Amino acid sequence: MISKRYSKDEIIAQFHDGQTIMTGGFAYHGCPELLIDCVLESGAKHLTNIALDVSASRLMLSGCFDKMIIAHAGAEKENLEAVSSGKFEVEYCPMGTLAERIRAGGVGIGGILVKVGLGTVAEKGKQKIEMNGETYILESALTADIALVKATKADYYGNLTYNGTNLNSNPIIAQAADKTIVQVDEIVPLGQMAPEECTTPGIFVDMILDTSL
Amino acid sequence: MISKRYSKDEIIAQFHDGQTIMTGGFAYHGCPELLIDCVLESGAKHLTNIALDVSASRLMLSGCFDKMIIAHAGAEKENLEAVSSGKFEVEYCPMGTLAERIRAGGVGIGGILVKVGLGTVAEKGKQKIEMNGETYILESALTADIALVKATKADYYGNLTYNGTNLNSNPIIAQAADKTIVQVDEIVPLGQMAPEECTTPGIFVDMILDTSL
Amino acid sequence: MSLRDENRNFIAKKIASYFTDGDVVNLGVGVPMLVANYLSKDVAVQTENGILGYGKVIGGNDPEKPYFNAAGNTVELVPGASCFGMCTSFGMIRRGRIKTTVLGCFEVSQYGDLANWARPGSYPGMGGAMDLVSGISNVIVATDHCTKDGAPKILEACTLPLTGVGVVKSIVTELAVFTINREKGLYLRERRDGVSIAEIREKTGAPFSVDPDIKIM
Amino acid sequence: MSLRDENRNFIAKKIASYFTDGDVVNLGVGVPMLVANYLSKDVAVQTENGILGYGKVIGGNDPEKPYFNAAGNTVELVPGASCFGMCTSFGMIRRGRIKTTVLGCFEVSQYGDLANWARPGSYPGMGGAMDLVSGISNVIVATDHCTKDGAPKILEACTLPLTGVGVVKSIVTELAVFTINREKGLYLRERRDGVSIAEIREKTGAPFSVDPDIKIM
Repeated sequence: MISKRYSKDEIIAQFHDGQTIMTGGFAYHGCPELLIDCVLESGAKHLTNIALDVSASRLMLSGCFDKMIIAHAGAEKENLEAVSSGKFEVEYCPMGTLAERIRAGGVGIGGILVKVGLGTVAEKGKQKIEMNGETYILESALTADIALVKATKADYYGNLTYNGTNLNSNPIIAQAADKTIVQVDEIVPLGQMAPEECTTPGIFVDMILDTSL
Repeated sequence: MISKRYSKDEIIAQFHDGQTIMTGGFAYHGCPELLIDCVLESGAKHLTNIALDVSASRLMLSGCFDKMIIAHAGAEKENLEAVSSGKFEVEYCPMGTLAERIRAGGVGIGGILVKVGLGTVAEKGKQKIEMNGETYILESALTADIALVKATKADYYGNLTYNGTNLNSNPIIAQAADKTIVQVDEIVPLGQMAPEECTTPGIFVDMILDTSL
Repeated sequence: MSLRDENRNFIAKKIASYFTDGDVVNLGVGVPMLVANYLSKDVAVQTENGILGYGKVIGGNDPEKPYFNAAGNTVELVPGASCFGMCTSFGMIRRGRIKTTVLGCFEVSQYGDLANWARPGSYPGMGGAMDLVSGISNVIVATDHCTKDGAPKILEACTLPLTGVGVVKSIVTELAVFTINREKGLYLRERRDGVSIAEIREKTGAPFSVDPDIKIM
Repeated sequence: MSLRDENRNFIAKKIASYFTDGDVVNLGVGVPMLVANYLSKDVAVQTENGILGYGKVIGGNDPEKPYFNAAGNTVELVPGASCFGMCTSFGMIRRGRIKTTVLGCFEVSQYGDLANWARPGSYPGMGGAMDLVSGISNVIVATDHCTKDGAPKILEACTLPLTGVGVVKSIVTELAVFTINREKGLYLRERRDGVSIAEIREKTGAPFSVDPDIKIM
């Protein structure tokens, strides 16, 4: 199996104006901070960010987003002011639905039917579907140009393992983009991860940041 | 956390005429054979079986099914004759779609949109949905009264781990029934499984077959 | 401890008394999170970011213990705890495997409508709240009876954007316990010792029936 | 080895030559499975029941090696292999992360329609075949050129229930290699040494264009 280790400069070169970028992490945990550095250093603008919350707040506050799709902006004053500033568009989605929309994108499903949000603003502008006498909201799948993922360990091929609640959105985001870039605590040679340990199979991963290159 | 270990007799008492029963396993691997024994011993009839294939062929051949929803009947002559016999109804579904319909049932999603099967018999009798200029088949979620699951290890609460391709449909089936019953190779006390090792969180599990009881 | 904090712990302790060993509960941020401090160790706490079975909130950010609750605080896991991603977590929520959630509110209506995620000038997003009230059958609201300005939070109808319609089953405040019937409205079950029904009526923005066998909280 | 088996191995070897290190391929049961024997070790084989990266087929059922392919045979994993459940497996298939699948057929039409799952009197179900042809862009059919009775399997239109419409990109038989354009139909790219174009026309149930630079397989 081929190796997917890349230098920081090679990763910086992936970012361009207008891309949609998914970022893993929740409440600043399991967040790919080194990859966020790469986006900032690339100077890319007019980006769309899809994430569970504003764990990528350094990007948000830098002004490189035109749009965010998130479930929650957290409790910090600075972040709340930013999402209320009108400087970029913010689309809110219930967190469980958002997670499933990202997952659907990653596994090639067009959309899902949910009851979450019926009777609230969350159903605004969305198709309603009747099935077996029940009413559902049709929620479309989400994909992205680039996914930025934080994992605990990767082998050269990009098989990934996560620990604890750092899992959060990382495994689903890892599947949902055309190009998946990961930051890990440890890179090991092929054969040093058990097949069952590979929460994200390496086929979903395109580039691993190797800070030694 | 409470213990969910039960004797074979207590498990046999769960089966009744007319139930829908999901069975894990694929190509006879990862198949809950001891729990299939329990169904046979219960004498329950007019059952519906949902499974990827006919790994539960002992049940099928016993005549206790009125209906099966499967993706494939395998290559064995005896099984092919049974599914062609007309003695029970057989509904075929593409395997990846079937797996996602079971998963959807297990996570409280009403249905999914897929392109798989467009232009084939797989779309027959199903709603077509237009979204963002694309046509999809609407596939409904599947749930069951009882799920029979084979795992490698369980703790007393029912956290489950699987190895290799014995995973197959077991983790999704474990989530999709009102009552989930599991057979494992090893039962360990609470605290002896790492939190990350619990592929199926114990909350989805209702009964663990403990052959020592 | 301030009177407000004392009241909030009183609410949390009251709600904790509802659970028995083997129960699983999801706790929202704020007052609900305090409930964890009063639960028996055999009640499992779920947090929607991916843990079933946490005990004490430790706080801080220990990289050796990568277990956080929805508020981002490090928590201690109990034996039998499991960790999982967001899809599995909200899966067990939507599927109804978790029977009870305790949530805070800005407003709650007499018929169980809940508004707890958006206020004028503060629009942080619904987070997981809509998923929780949609999937979990027993939604308990834990809240100060009135706002800081003394305005009632229990109303005939919510004025703020809704989290869910007719979803709240009971309300526990520092003054009273109500149950809610989606058609019939509020029913006063318990009152705080020394608090009159008249005082509760005065501080509640909606009519309610009173249990003839009303109890002291 | 029988002539039929020799031909099938010839087909498998030919198809194996299409892959370069780093490629990932899904192999169907039957002739396609033979391709595994001729692949470089840096081509990863995926099996839809949940492995990415298997090498040799060992056969049997060794409980210490719980790694099976879609035909239920024990396989040996290569370094870097991963195991996963069916949803992840078909997820990487539908999502297009796997670029190539090699499948058998009962019939294939000049425009790439595939029928490989149901025949009169034999209705085992479509298994994962519909998912594979829907999600994977490069569908190669590996097949005997004709049926055991000598009837063509490559036809103007399929007569059996379809697996997918216009999905096949190329066909490799013991006599010829065709590519398929969904609008223009069959294009003969290669012929077996010693096999004339006239013989191929005779054994093929649909018209085809011939590459002026036709090669020997």
